[in-house]
Amino acid sequence: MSLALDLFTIVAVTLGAIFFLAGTVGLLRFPDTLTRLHALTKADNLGLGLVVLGLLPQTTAPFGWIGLIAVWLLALLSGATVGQLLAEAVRPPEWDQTRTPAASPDVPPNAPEASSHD
Amino acid sequence: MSGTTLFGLCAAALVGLGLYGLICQPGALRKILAFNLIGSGVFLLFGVIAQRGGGVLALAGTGRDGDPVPQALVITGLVVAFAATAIAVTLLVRLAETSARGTLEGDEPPPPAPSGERRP
Amino acid sequence: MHANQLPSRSPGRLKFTDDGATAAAPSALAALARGAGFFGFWLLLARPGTDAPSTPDLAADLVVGLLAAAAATWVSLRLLPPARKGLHFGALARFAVHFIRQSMVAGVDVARRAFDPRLPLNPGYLAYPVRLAPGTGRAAFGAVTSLMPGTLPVGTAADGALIYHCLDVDQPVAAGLARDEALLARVRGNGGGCR
Amino acid sequence: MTSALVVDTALVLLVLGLALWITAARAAYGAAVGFVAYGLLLTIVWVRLAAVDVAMTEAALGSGLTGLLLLGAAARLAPYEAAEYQRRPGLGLRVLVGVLCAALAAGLAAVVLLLPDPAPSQALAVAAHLPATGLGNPVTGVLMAYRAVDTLLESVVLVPALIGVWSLSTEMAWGGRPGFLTPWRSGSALPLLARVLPPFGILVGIHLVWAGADDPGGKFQGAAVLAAMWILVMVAGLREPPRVSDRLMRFLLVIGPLCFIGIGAAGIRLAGAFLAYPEAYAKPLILAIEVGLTISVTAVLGLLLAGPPAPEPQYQRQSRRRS
Repeated sequence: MSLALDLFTIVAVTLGAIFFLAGTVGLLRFPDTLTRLHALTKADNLGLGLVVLGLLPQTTAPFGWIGLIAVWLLALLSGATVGQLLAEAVRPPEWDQTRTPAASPDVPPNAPEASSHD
Repeated sequence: MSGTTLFGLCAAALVGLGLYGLICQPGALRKILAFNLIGSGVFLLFGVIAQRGGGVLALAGTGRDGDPVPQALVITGLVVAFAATAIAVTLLVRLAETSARGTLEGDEPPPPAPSGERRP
Repeated sequence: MHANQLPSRSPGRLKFTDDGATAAAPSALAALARGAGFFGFWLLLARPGTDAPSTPDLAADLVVGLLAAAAATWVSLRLLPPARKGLHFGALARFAVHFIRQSMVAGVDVARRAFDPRLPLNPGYLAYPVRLAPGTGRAAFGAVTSLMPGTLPVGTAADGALIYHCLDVDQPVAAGLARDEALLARVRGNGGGCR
Repeated sequence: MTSALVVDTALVLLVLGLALWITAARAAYGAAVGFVAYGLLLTIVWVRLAAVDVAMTEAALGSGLTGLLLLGAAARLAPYEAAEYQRRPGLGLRVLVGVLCAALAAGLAAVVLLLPDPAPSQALAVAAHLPATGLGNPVTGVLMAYRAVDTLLESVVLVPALIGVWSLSTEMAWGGRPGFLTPWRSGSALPLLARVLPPFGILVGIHLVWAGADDPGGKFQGAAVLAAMWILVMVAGLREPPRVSDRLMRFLLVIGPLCFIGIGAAGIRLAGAFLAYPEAYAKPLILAIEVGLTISVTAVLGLLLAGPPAPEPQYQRQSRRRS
């Protein structure tokens, strides 16, 4: 049982590290700041989530579990905030002046009612 | 060579590097940054000495490592360094607002005042 | 220019700037729930009893924890007044499942594009006329969607629509956003997504 | 070469690389960003040096608050920066200064290498007297008992520092609100963080102060975390900084030093010396001072970052322009 849990930890943490690597590769390869922010926020979210998931069997329930999950949630919140702040800082300024541009969404505004089921 | 000695050499290099920046960088904000580099190098030297001094404790068998006296001095030093940096930065911002320049040299007429807009 | 205005500079007492939750008086129930949660977080940090064997130490730990939780609750109630309608926990659970699943999709999607030697990106912008009222709900929507596959909010247009930067504009981005919005609106106790 | 030494070498190379970047970067803004990363790396160095208390202070104050201060200043001073770069000293002078600074660094390195081997230390003396204070963390013991005069003067000197910052305001701005922390121009992302995070920050800060008696942590670390939460709320535009003429805030600014001086003076009568604690009450008295100092240091750190009072009309004009 403990061997299986250790194996689970190794697999999950390795997978998480791979996603961190993917985020870094995206940071280096993607063409501009906004696409790089995509790479960092998404890949790091999943990477940290997998590392936390992998570490869960190694800590004592319930304090250790809640603590690890709290770390993940706080990192998510700050990552999402900082990502948006950076995006707002580098966005093209013409968005502030124009009204909704022609590239309107392909669903009507009342779509939330239409597609409310998961 | 032990890791502690390595950090000591790093601290020496930081002091040298910071001093170079303090002398050669023309911008006053860069001088403040360089001064903080010197400070961190000196703090690190204290840390190295604290780590070496902790050897006595390990010999006496108390288990803790690190001499708390230099460590406590570094903590007070960090707080005072922050306060000094805050004063220096405020002085500099006021200088820039009133004389429209960011250096301490005053021997030429100030350039036309740019708009005081912050960078987003 | 932005939907959210900066705080009013009234000289007297400071006021909240959250346009959504101004009138909601902090109900005692919400305060108790939050206080219990913060006290739990304190227990998580302090782990009283693990290295303080004597009873007076443990009691002092708990008293300080209660005081800290009270301070945190007070600040929390002032910064984030409880919504008039409570959260729907069933909807919250469904939203959590959706969020975790989409987080995985988002991470795999980005990793696939980053590792692909051809670098398949088709970035572009999209304006999404968000129906959640400005304030905490819309901010939460922005935060959540910044972690969803292929979307990153970059600001608010003049007419209040959220502007998204998309990794691949050929994906059904707006449909995904609409689904996120509907789920989030249910968590906040609104069936249709409007306040 | 052990694996620990490999890690330490990599760490030192990273630190030196960032220090080079801070010195050589063309724009001050980039250098300030580098300084934040540099502070975080130094935090790891402090952990490697078995100084967890210092590591926490470095992360919160040295990297976080100082970084915020420098980033804000770099953004404000950016318009003046282009002309500065032309005023660098000539190549010959730079080489000369470089050689002299390298000589200084080499001298310090020699000092490090030639340090006496059974290092002189007062660690044993601290360990012997720590039980008398009732504390478990020797660093807190040194700060509050062994070298309490240092700590007292340090907490007192923060107040003149703040007065120094305030005194840089203009005559007509006096009594107004500090003007450095103008709210971020957008309204969406930052306020959410500033509404959700502070309660957790308060719990962490109070925990650091409370646990600092026996474990790594203490009033300066805790106060830095609390001040960071306050600053976050101010930067997000949820609260304005208080007016510098606010009497309650002024009282909070000095309550810590007053507490310290009062209890220290009582020590003359009760324990025979200034800043000496009667043995039976050492721990509760130290805790009372810590609480007072935490409040004062939090207020001072937050207000140092908030800057001198700005004239009110200008503040309003700016906020209207940015909204």
